[in-house]
Amino acid sequence: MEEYSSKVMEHFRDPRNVGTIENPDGVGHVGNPVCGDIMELYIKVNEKEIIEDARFKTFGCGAAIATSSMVTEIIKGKSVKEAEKVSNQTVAEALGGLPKVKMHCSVLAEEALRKAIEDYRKRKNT
Amino acid sequence: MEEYSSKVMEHFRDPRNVGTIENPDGVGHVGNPVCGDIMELYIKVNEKEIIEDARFKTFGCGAAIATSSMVTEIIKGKSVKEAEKVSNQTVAEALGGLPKVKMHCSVLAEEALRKAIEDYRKRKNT
Amino acid sequence: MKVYLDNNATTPVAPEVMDEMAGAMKIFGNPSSLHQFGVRARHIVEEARSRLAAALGCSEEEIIFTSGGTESDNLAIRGALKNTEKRHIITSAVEHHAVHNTFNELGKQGYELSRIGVDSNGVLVAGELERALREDTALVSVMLANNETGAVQPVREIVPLIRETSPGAVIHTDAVQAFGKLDFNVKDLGVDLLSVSAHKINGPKGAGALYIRKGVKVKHLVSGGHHERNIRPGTENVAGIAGLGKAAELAVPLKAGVIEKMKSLKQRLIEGVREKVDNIRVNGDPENTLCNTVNISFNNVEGESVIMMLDMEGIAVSTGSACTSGSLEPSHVLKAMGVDPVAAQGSIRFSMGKYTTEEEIEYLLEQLPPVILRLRKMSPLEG
Amino acid sequence: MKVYLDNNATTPVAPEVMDEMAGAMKIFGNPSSLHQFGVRARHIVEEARSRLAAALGCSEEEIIFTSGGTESDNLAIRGALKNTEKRHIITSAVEHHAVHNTFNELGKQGYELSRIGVDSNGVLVAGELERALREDTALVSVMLANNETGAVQPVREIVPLIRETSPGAVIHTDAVQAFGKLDFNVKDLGVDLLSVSAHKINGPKGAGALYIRKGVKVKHLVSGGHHERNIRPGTENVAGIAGLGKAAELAVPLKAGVIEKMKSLKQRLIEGVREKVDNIRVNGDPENTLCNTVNISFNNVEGESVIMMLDMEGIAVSTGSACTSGSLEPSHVLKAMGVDPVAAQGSIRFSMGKYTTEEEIEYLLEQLPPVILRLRKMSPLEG
Ligand SMILES: Cc1ncc(COP(=O)(O)O)c(C=O)c1O
Ligand SMILES: Cc1ncc(COP(=O)(O)O)c(C=O)c1O
Repeated sequence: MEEYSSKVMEHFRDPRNVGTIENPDGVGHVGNPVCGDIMELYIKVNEKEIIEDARFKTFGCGAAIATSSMVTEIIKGKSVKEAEKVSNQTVAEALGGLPKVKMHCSVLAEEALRKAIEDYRKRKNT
Repeated sequence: MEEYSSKVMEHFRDPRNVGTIENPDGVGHVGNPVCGDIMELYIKVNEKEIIEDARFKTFGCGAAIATSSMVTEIIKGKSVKEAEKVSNQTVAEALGGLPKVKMHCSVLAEEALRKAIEDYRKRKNT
Repeated sequence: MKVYLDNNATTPVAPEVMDEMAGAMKIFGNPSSLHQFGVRARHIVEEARSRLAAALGCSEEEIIFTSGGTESDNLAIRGALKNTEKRHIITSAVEHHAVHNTFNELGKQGYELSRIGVDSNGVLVAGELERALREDTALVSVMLANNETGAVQPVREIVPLIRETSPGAVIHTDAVQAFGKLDFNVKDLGVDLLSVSAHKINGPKGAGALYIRKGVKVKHLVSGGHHERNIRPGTENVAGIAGLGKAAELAVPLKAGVIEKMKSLKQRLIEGVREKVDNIRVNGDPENTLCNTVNISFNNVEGESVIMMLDMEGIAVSTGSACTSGSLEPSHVLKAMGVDPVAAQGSIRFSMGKYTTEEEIEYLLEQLPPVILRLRKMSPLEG
Repeated sequence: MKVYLDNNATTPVAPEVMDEMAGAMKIFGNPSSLHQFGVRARHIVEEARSRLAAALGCSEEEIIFTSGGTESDNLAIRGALKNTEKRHIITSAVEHHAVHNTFNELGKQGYELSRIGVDSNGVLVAGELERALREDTALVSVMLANNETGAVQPVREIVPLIRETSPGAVIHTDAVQAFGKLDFNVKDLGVDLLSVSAHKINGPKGAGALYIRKGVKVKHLVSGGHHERNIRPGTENVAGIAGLGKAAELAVPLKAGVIEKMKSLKQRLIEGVREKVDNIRVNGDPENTLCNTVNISFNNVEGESVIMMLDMEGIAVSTGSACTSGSLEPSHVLKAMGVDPVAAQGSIRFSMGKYTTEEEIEYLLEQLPPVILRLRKMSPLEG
């Protein structure tokens, strides 16, 4: 296996924004524990559509934890619109790259983000 | 390959009875240079049918040279009748054994001896 | 503090083995050469052969050196099948990939496979094997001890069953993990072929051997010179072989009470984890697993993250087998045992070695609970 | 005095290589393990890979480590053929047994063989190859330099011929003897697959590699874990690989003028023997043989006895290849060159190494003539 970058290790060692948000504005839930990865992404969005807070809970490998941590860091303070543009590539690059066999973790993070935003929109429109 | 015994090495290092006999009473010529072995065995037999002298010339490996040397040693002083009983086994044993792949050399020595005795008998009867 | 608890992946090379190899490296001749340089190298190889034969309880002519356990397993299975027309082959569901994947490929080539299940402790179900045996069974391969759980298989017990129903079948056992940690000898076991690997017994990586019972035929997989009775051509790995021989000599089971020591460390490890971490499952019956191996599922956490966090504290452990590290598939071994697939994701193998100390186990028992706690706090699976 | 002139059989391990290996042996982790012990071992393997890649002129991903030249040759040929339906394969008449016997077996399995002859100097007859090439040729394997005579084969020249007539053919060359003694790089040669072995370049026995050009497919011969991109499963021989990497770095041709030095020793050796011993034949064209190899037929004497007598004086030489020592068949290489079969029986290979000195050659030139004289006196073939 290729090695993890120091950025990945940093986020794994000291993940940012671990936990849940009470009364979140959106939640994204992706993955399957049988495959070894589950991510839950919680977002709090203010009236200006800015993501004020983002938290995660993750069951998964080092890369899954690091990408979860990184994606919350990236989207915090961004507008929902901007956050929507964040791709798995963005996350992987911000982490200084990921081993090939671990790229699916960044895809999972992207999916969790999309689902959380979708959930936010749904809640808003009801 | 298995190793040669010290007896084989002794006879290879210092082969006994190398050469030919002028006016021999019997000569045995066996082997084929393409296969890597030729032996010529010369015997001198006195009127009491005792092998007074034996000499050899050999083209071949270490074992071929050592068995040639040993067979001449064994038969010198023996009666032709006794010499006839010398088998390849006798020669190999006298040498402290031979590696399996080299047993054919002792067979060659036996054959050379048989042929020399045959030749001696033929000459005597003509 | 550095604590190496991944001895089933590989072991530290014993200093005695290093010395042996350093000496062998200086005797540089080719063992096939006729001159004294060659003869001296040949002596090294043959001395190693007789050491290994003594450790296994067989004769020198029954040992063929290879490049490791994987090659030994392949040579045994593929090489034996080259000498028969029969096409039915049997193995267990918990073999190492060297055997497991070889059977998969043979299946694709048209061989008929029977894969025998294991119980919840990872032990072969002998009754199932009995039903699978046929008169035309060509080969049975069941490992002696499992690399992931340490489960000891009833090889000695199944040999007579096989001989009775399938008298023509060749019996192979992968003893790579058992060698040095279990007291056995090949004659008692009664198998035809048995694989070992040097790097699991404090020897070098890249050296192994196959025991081939006298009279059993195995054909080479690669062609070349006449080395190793033409069963395994290629200039011999003289230093590696010397290392294997020395390691085998040092490893002869029970020597220096290493097995007893490991057993008590194992007990302490299991007790300590049970005491300090809840919601776990010890995989395999501790009474019937290797003296050095403990496999535990930590519910709701994922194995790789446990490995990494322990690694940051200087502790080396692993999930399943080293050769699948970084792979996404869960262990076929735990699956065959019926371990819940999510729990399997959080399974950790602790494997001790002859240099493991009590202190190291205590250090692990200090460091492990907070790691599990931390990961569980992050886990969406925790209530 | 000890004089080792059998470097084509194997070479002394360079002290730098021993140091490298001793260091590698202490980093004992399994390169597949995720923890720091594993990561450090992985670094050793990858550093060796980049050293070897640099020496061969290819990229790291193009190197697969094996257990030696024999395995590399088999993996190349058998592994490449697993990816094609075509059944026509070509080789030369003077290959090492690792290739020669592999082709023999493939022939028995139904492959159609073309075996290309050589001229009286042991050099492939390119015209004959041209006529043998077909559109459906699956593979061509021609060695870069011969182990018995040192004859350098026109590999660079035949590659374009093959590409033209047989564009789908995979081209393999056995560079086990050429590596370190001939200045080449894989890109210039243009081949698809190239075998090397550590113990011919002052590295350890039991370690080798196969260069696989990017895009060329080779399938594993043994099954197991995912090591070496699943082309060569089995825990890596870390110390051996480290030794191969270091040896490759040291061997990069022309470095330290070793080749030039050997060339002049070779000239002296040939001249000296010609001067002091009559009725000989130098096999191969000295201008087109490896810098270190001299093969001479001494008429009317048999090779093994020459080896043994020189051995008693401390001089190590050989007849053909080491792996057939003790075999009764005469060399297929000399036979293919048309050397008289009786003369072939008296052929001796002198192969120098980087540690060979002028003094040693002079010692040989003193000891050799009386040995030949003595044996000729014993020989019934002498007048
Ligand atoms: C049970 C078992 N069999 C075979 C092997 C393969 O041995 P090697 O790593 O020497 O190829 C291993 C270890 O990797 C193993 O644990
Ligand atoms: C030309 C050639 N190919 C292949 C080999 C086999 O290599 P190894 O001895 O590493 O198996 C050798 C040497 O024995 C050789 O000289």
